[in-house]
Amino acid sequence: MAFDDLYQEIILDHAKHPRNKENLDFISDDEVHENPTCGDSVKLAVDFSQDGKLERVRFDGDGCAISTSSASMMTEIVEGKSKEEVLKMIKSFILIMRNESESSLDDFGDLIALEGVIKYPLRVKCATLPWHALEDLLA
Amino acid sequence: MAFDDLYQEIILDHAKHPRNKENLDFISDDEVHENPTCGDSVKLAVDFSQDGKLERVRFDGDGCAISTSSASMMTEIVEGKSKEEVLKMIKSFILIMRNESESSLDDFGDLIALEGVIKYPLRVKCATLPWHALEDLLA
Amino acid sequence: MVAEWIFANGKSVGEIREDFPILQTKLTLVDHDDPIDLVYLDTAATAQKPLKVIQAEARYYREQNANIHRALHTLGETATALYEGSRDKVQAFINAEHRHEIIFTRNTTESINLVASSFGRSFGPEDEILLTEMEHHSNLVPWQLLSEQTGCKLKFIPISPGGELELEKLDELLTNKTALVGVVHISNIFGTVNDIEQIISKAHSMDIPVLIDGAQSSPHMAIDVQQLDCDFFAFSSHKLYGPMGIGILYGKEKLLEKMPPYMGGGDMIRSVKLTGSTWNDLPWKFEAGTPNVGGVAGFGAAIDYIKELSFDSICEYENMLTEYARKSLSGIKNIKIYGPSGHRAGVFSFTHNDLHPHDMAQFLDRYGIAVRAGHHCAQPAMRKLKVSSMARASLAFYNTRSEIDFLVEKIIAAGEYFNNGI
Amino acid sequence: MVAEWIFANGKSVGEIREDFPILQTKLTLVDHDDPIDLVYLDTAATAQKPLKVIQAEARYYREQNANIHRALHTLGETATALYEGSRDKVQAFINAEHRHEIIFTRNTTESINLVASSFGRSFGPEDEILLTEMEHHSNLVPWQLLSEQTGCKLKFIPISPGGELELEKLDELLTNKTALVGVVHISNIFGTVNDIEQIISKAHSMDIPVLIDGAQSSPHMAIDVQQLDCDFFAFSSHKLYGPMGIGILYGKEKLLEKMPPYMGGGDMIRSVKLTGSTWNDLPWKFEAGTPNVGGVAGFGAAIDYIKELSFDSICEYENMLTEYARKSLSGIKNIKIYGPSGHRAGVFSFTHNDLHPHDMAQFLDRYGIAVRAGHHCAQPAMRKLKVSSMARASLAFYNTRSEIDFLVEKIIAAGEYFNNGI
Ligand SMILES: Cc1ncc(COP(=O)(O)O)c(C=O)c1O
Ligand SMILES: Cc1ncc(COP(=O)(O)O)c(C=O)c1O
Repeated sequence: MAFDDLYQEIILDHAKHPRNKENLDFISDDEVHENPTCGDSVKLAVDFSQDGKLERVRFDGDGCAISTSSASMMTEIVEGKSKEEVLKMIKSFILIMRNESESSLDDFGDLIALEGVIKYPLRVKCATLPWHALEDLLA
Repeated sequence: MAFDDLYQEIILDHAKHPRNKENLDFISDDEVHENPTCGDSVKLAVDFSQDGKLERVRFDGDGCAISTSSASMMTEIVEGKSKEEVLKMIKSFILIMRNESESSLDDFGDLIALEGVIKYPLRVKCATLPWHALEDLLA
Repeated sequence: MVAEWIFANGKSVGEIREDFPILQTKLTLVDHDDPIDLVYLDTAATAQKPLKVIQAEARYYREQNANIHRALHTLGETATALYEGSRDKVQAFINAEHRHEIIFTRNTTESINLVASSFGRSFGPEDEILLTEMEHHSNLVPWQLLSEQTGCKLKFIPISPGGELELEKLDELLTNKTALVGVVHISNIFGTVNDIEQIISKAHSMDIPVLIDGAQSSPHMAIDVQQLDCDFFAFSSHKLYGPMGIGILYGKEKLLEKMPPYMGGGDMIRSVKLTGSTWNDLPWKFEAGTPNVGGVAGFGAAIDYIKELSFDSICEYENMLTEYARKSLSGIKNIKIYGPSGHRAGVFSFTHNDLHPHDMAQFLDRYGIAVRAGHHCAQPAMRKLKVSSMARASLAFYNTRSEIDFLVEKIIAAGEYFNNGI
Repeated sequence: MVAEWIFANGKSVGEIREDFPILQTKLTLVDHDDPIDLVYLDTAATAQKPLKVIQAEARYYREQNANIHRALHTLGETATALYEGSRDKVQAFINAEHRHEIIFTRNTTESINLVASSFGRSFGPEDEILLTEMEHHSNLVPWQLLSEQTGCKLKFIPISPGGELELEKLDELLTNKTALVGVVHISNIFGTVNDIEQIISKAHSMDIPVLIDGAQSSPHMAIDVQQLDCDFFAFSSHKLYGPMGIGILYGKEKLLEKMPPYMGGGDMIRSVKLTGSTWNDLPWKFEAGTPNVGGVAGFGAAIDYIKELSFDSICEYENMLTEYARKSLSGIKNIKIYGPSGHRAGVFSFTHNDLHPHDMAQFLDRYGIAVRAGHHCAQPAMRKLKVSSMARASLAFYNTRSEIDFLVEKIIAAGEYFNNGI
């Protein structure tokens, strides 16, 4: 059933126990990313290692199971990658979610669980919100 | 047939040979009355007698058979009447034409020929245009 | 009781539902083979349309379509009569004094923008506009835009945690600088029915005009603008069982007369020269360009439909249903309902301790239940209550008790699903 | 020849006419017992609608109606997909580079007002707007209102007695003060097809943006905004065989991005606080409040219909018919036809020496012939030609040669009636 496709076990797990989610009150509201259709928001903080890789990404915000789990899994998968690699990944992820790409989420680890979201165009925005935020931050 | 009701002999006569129609170029454009739906316009000049009656009403302008004949017949019927009488007449004529009155055009002489216009709401404006102009001028 | 409910036109709720084609249609969900019944609980967003409305609009295009006002042909006369006839219906519907006090716009939003842009054009930095913290974005953002352009100040009547206006602050907030008061009649998140009578009478005692956002009230109660004595009243056809693309602005003649035009174009002019133009009479001064004649004809049919049901019976039934829903929903564990606990409209915003409103709405959708989730275009009120998103179920006279029972059952199931899913 | 004409979709004109319910309906005249056939020659005012358009809108309300963008339920997803799908169709229809360059408004008039009010907001007394003397009021009055508010100046490309632009004056009229050029593509009184390519290229060589009023061109020729390279292009669904209440504004991304919002309200915001708001992305920044989703769905069906007929065959047929009408009408005694005698669109304004256009239109109506009479919302052009009113017959692909023959016959009869009637 489509519904269980949407809310796979792993999504619910990340939604209930988000990784790298911390209070980021020190970040100004101007840097919050919001989804204008629903009011969900996300903030990010990125620590870089000396060689310019993303050492740790933390997030904060208020979102549904789809956006929270997407943020949580994102922070895990980008860890240790270079800025360029991550920017490429983001572009690719967003296109796949919008159903505008030939590729699949096969190379995205656990994030493959979000493939069920593609069928729900209004939820795609939930899934991509943290990725847009990271893109803006890195760009 | 309704159409012949609309364009009775007498209307066509007044339209072709309007009474009291003269060049009134001396009147400023600001005093022209226009029908916003079609661009028809009418200007009036009124001469009063010493006892305050309407001695002569002249009109100028550009209009269809209905508005021209209405203006022409109006100038005839108001001649020699007092301002108050004419203002009452105008009110009554406009209400009858808009089908908002119990009365008929029986007391309006030849103007009774305009009764066929009542069935054509958009043409009512043509018939009442000169009357509105006279009302504004007298008010 | 409810099963036996009979509306003023002699119809039961079941028969009323048959008037609405979409309530007879099955819903096909994504990847779901069997179409299911629709349980429509999102009337506050947009109402469903009775067949007569759909047919009136279709009939217009099939038999009567023409541009209006300027045509001298039979079709044009017919279309003009339909359009202006609907204006008469609206006038009667809200008991306006004059037909030319009714202006057709696109929606409530445009009606309010019209007032902000035209009536508000003369405002300056010394002027204040008094709004409330529970306004829909439609009655907030236009004033923010005006404030940017003219320097006028916005002030707000605060709301309580229970979603009610703190009207005891009113005397202090109304000053001799207040140029306009704008208030939502019924809140689209809390269901609060605001005491606009009190606001209007206090404002008027200081000669301050009042605009009422009637988007949520006009579908559920009889409006008498003369009795309310409001200066502007804005509402939408699509929330009132009519077509989309039609809004209404009522304004008092003496204010509308003085206001400069809003948009320029055909139909709103008296005479146009290259060097300047003069304006048409009310209401056409504010209706530039070809209007949505088909939609306005459909809205006329919606008004006829509502009048046949009668607000007396609509209100009685909806109040009963609202009370039933309030009781049923407040009995659910882990659910918080917002808004007043006493008299209120059938608009229930709620949150669940264990799952986000989006996920709640998505879960309910699986069973054909349409509720809304998000900020409901009222972010400032949400911020004040420190909630970023709520789910919302809203009722109309075509809803039933058993739909509410079904909703309650599935809200409970949603909580279980998200807790056990792990 | 015409009888044998076959459109790209394999249909004859007779079969095409069957697609339009109103052309099958009989007209009941005032006080006329027998309903008669409609001869609709007023397409330039508003076009008739094919059944598929009427059905698409009705189907929307029967099966798919919901508010868009903010709903997470199935109906909301469907309605959003329909609405945004129509945007994609419009994008393809006029070959815009990006879908977010397509903004849904109410009509051409609103599209132009949007540009005047938002793009024009930064204009000042040193800025000039260059229009033409043949603009529809829709592309004149909004600029007059702007000029009153900002002090900017209006200048005009003059027209010749033949209803053509005196483009030799262009070089002189375009100055480094010109902030925008606004031109009608096809004149709604003269049928002139203006050389907008030349105007755009000259304006662009001076970095001046150009707005095209495409209300009359978009229904009769393929538009490619990238090839034209215009900066704004405004048109109306109702003139393009679609529902009323839908207008389109195309604008280049880089201009739209910089423009401030037009109306404030729901859907056009990103985030709203009491102290100020931020705006949504294009195109939604310019679409405040609940849009006319049903109308937009219907317009999508209209585009599908036109694409099936193909502009190649529409243009070929309409050109043939236009040439036939031009010849037939110019043969009538006492008739003066306005506009170019060469290449032109199927819009024929005319006057008769012996009777006023109103009376002409009324006479023709008696035979079911719908033509328009009046100033056609182009008073400045009429003044220039020293005519206060004209009758106008305008053609579409659903008209036939025999309708034109009938028109000619009745124009002649009108002259006789009014001369002999005395
Ligand atoms: C050339 C032209 N521009 C603008 C308009 C205005 O279109 P609408 O009334 O749909 O806004 C029209 C039609 O009336 C027109 O013919
Ligand atoms: C209270 C309130 N005001 C205004 C609006 C805006 O209505 P519309 O979108 O029809 O302009 C709405 C509905 O969304 C509403 O609920």
